Amino acid sequence: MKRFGVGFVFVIALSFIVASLSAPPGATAAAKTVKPAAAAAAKTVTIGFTASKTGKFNVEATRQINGLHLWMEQVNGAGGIKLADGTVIKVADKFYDDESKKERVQELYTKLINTDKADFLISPYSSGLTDASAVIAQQYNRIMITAGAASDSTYKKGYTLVYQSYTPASRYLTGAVDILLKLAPKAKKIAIIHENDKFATDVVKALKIYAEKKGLNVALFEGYDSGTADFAPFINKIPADVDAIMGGGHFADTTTLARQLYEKKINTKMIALLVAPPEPKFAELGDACISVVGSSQWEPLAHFTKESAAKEGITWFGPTGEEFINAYKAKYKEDPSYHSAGGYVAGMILQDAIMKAGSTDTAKVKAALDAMNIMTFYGQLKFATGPKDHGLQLGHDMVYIQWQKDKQGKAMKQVVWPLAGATASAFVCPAR
Amino acid sequence: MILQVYDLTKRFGGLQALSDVTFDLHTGEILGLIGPNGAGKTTLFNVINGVYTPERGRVSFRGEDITGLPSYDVARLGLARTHQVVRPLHELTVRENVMVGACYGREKHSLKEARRLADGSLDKVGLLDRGDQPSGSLNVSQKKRLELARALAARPYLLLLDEVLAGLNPSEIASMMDTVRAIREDGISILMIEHVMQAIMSISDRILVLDYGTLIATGAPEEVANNPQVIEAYLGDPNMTARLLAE
Amino acid sequence: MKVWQKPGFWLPLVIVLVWGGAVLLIHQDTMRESAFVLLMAVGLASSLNILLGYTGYVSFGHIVFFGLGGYTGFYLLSEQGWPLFASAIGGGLLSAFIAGLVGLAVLRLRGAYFALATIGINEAARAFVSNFEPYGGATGMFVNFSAYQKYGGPGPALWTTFTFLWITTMVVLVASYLVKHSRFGLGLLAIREDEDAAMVMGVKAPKAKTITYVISAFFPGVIGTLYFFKNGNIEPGDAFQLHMSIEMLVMVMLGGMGTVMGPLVGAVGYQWLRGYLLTSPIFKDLHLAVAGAMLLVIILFVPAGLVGWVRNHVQRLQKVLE
Amino acid sequence: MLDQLISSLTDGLLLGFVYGVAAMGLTLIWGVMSVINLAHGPVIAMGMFGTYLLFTHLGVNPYLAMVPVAGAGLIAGLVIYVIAVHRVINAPHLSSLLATFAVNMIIIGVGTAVFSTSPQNINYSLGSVEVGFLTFPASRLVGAFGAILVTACLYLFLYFTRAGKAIRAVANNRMAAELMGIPSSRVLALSFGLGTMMAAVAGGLIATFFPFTVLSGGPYELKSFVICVLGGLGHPLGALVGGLMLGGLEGLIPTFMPVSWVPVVEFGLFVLVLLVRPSGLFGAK
Repeated sequence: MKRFGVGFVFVIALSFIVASLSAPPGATAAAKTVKPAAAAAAKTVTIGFTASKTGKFNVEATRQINGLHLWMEQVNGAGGIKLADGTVIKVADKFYDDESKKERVQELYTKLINTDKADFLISPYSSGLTDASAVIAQQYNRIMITAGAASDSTYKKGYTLVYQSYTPASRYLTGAVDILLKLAPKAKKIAIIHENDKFATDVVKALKIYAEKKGLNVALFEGYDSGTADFAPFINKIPADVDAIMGGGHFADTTTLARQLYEKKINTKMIALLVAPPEPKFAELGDACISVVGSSQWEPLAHFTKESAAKEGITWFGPTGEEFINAYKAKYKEDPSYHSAGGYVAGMILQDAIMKAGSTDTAKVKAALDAMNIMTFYGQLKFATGPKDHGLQLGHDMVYIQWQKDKQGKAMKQVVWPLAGATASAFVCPAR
Repeated sequence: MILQVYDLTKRFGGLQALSDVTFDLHTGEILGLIGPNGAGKTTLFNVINGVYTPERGRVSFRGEDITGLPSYDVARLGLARTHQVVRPLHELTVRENVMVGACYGREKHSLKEARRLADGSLDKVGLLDRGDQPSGSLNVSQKKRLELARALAARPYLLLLDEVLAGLNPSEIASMMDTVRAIREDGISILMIEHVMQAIMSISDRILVLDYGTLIATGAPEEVANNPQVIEAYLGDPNMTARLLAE
Repeated sequence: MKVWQKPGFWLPLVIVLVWGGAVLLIHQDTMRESAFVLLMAVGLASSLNILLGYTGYVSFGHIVFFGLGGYTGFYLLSEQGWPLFASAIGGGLLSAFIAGLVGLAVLRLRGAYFALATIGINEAARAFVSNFEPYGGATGMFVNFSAYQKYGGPGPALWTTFTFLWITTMVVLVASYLVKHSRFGLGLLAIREDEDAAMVMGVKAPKAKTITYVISAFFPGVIGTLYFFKNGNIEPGDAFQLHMSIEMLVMVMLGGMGTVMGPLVGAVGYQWLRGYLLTSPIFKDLHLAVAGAMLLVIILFVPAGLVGWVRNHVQRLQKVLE
Repeated sequence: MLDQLISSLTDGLLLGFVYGVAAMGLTLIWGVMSVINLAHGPVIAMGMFGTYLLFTHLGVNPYLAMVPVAGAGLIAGLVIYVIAVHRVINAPHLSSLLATFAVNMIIIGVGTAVFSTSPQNINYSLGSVEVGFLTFPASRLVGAFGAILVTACLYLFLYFTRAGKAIRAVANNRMAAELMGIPSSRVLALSFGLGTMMAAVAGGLIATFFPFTVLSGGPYELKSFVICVLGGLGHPLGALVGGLMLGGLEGLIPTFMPVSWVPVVEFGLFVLVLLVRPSGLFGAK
């Protein structure tokens, strides 16, 4: 009896060990490896990331991955990254579906590093997921370029290997205050309604400080849960004489907020919202989208050229905006959004750093990233290197768009800020 | 005097379940409690052992006021009971059922001690060979015995028996009666509710009769059987009346 | 027979001992990560089982203790600079304390009412923490990366965390066994079968239930701290996920409620199944539906769970599988 | 301040009617068979998607779409009852809770595979209504009317039809009803179907004014619990009162504190009422 028990223990224990070896819970076979065309002397680096193929970030994440894949295709198509010592580096990727869930992200990044031996990492979409993956990258000493992750807080945790390609959240809506004061110099009061997540909170905290510094009174400052569908309680709290309403969060909730503001016939001079307005899909709101201002990491209409780079004395790198847009359209049959550009740029950042480092060694590439200061079709790229905010994007700036009606009465977005790159001038909300 | 009940009153909403019930139970006595259905007999048990709190009145057990005490405290003072509708702890074995009684009863035994005691009381009710069976698998008569064994294992001073004979066949009734007598021999006082008239009349030292929550008669079995008020109370129930008159 | 002479006591313990020990010896990161997830599931399910399996009280919001404990431990660790071990115990104690307070009130409710109340408590706690500034409000808290240096850098820190979790899981299993096979546990089983009858037999149900609630809340608090330390941050949305509560219930039911082995088998089985379904090309999109269908089949046809079923059908294993 | 209070309260109360309908389904099922239907949320979501599909693909007016959605809800309820609930109707609560939760997982799983978890929206606007300084979407007003209509129908059904009376009899005392020759299994199945139907209709109504995903039923299920407890578990009409109370609270609280405190108060109150008056604030028992 006893011997039987002991044997039993070991059989079961063994099977558990095997279980934890062979079937890590939640591992997805959705992984796909894009093998580069075989080249004799080529060395291949693996870039690992997760993508929200399902879940709430599905739309934005897909664009980001499209951008990244376009970059890979171009790099490998051009024969790889050629280093000074003659080595040719090809890139391959390895990715899993994170279902927009944080617990999966951490599991999968650990797997990417340990099992799939990823050399470099790209972040998932959204600040929340990136935050989760950045810990892992740093824990295992891997460089991670973040895309679609604007929240400042990720870069204030003492990480040394995480680099941001987006303009940080703290500079997301401050320009909207400038626009407001330009349009309506007498503006006094603004209301801020924001999603209660890392990204939007970081945005509005900085926004509030900036607005108050500019002499505005923040009459309402409230956060809503990520899944909120009913904004009436918030809208009802907006004082009647408010000059601007700012805030929002991600695409779905911000669109709903814009719609309900319209349905409630809120009168104000300006509505500036996060993330959603630059998306082409925002036009589906119809009249509710008109006059809404949004900030964008990049707009096809915005102009960064080799000439402008030369004028500022910064090195130009990569394709021009037109080349990128045309290549993207050819491959995916749709217009690129700023999320697409973000994915592409994340790849470019790696490419430039590897070239300058002349190696794929983590420490050397890190040094190259720390020293980076380049101009691309997406704008300037330069990272903070201090211990308090290492990796934070310093070079890149936002552009602001506004939905306006063209001559046929069709809604279309125009770049309105900075004035240098503007395609139309901003206007004050029509009374509605 | 082991149990004194004074002026006990219990209402459920508009229903007067017990009104001013007063009686004593002497040490070593078997006191029978009869009455038509719905007379409040089980309610009286529930008030005595703390399942319900009375609106008015007092219960004292071995000189201690136990009115309104929760049922587990009452049990620990040495007052055990069985249920009219048997309530075995289905998933536990017969022995474990009885061990609960021993562990949490008056003497608060350890598990090991309780196991020994449990076998003793199972032996007393004739269930020893079923100790390892799940209690849910017993038949009604065995379940009744199990209830009894569980109550006994608590080593109570006073035992409240709620219709332990109901649903048993004549030979089972006879052997259960023997068991009850044997319990009394061990010095345990008994208050028992019973509908099997012949049995209760023969085993009880005294009888209480409850009708609509009021105590209408107290006394020796013969006295009670001939009490006109009692006969009248049972008239609504011709069957009962017949049996009572046949006494 | 003393406790340490019983195979039923040793079986779960040795399994986890050998398993965790092997992971430590092999020292492979991926293996540690999956073992972490599995051990955490075992620990949580076993803690829940102490309440659910022994008293029959269905706590649908048991994750609240994981969340509150995790938050408190995390706060002690990152804001107050406590060491990991002390923080984890602190988190556990807070969970236990809250359970004591809440239990005194809520455990008066029976059956579905109790289940509903636990859901309400979880939602209220989540909403409260979202508004509680010391705990970082809606955006939560994070560990500054330098905190890992205390444990010799991130790598060793993660191994330390794993070791704590491993030990905690074994403690939960021991606690689960000891509770079940004690006089106290017998009282709990009596409450599970028939609370009123148990009270009539002298079982102090309110006190016993509250103590059990406290015990079963302590461990999730400890585990929560370890988990969120490993993650590096904590947010209300992650800490109070109702679906994790229900997954815990499913694991207990799958393995067999009221047994010591059940939650262990159930947790590993459930996580393995989930992993399998997620990787299977056919069920990838339907994993939730397939898991639901399996749960339904178990509830309808094998309510005793795997371990319960084996115990009932194979006499020889009754002494081994507790 | 007062303007804000009034407009906030109006919005809340209008929504409260719809909450009431969702809760009514839950409370009906509880009242008749003491089962807490954890598949309630996904059914609400299915109601949303049913209305959405009929509107987007067949161009059916969303309010008209409510009729086939209700029918489908009834059938779905019957099916769920027969497959998942009937066997565990007399088992401990854990069994029925988990059985209905399993159904929840199945519906959400299939729903996610088919519709993904991306948000959807019924693009059908009735414009806004302006009364004095109040402005609110007309769809909310129509939703409230719809809710009242549904409640009235349920009331008429329960009190004036044979089947309805049978349901009330079984709710009151199943054993006695069986002795009187009422086929209790059929009545139980019908009640479950009706409860599910209410959920589907509530989902349809909600979909006309809010965007939704496959997972959107969850919050309304939780709200339904709160409402049922406020109004008394098992009292269909109490659910409407409870719904109005909850809607009112949701309108009232934000006037005095940040909106994010609403759930704290809501669920705190829920637990409190459960403890103090488990039969609900207006419970008859």
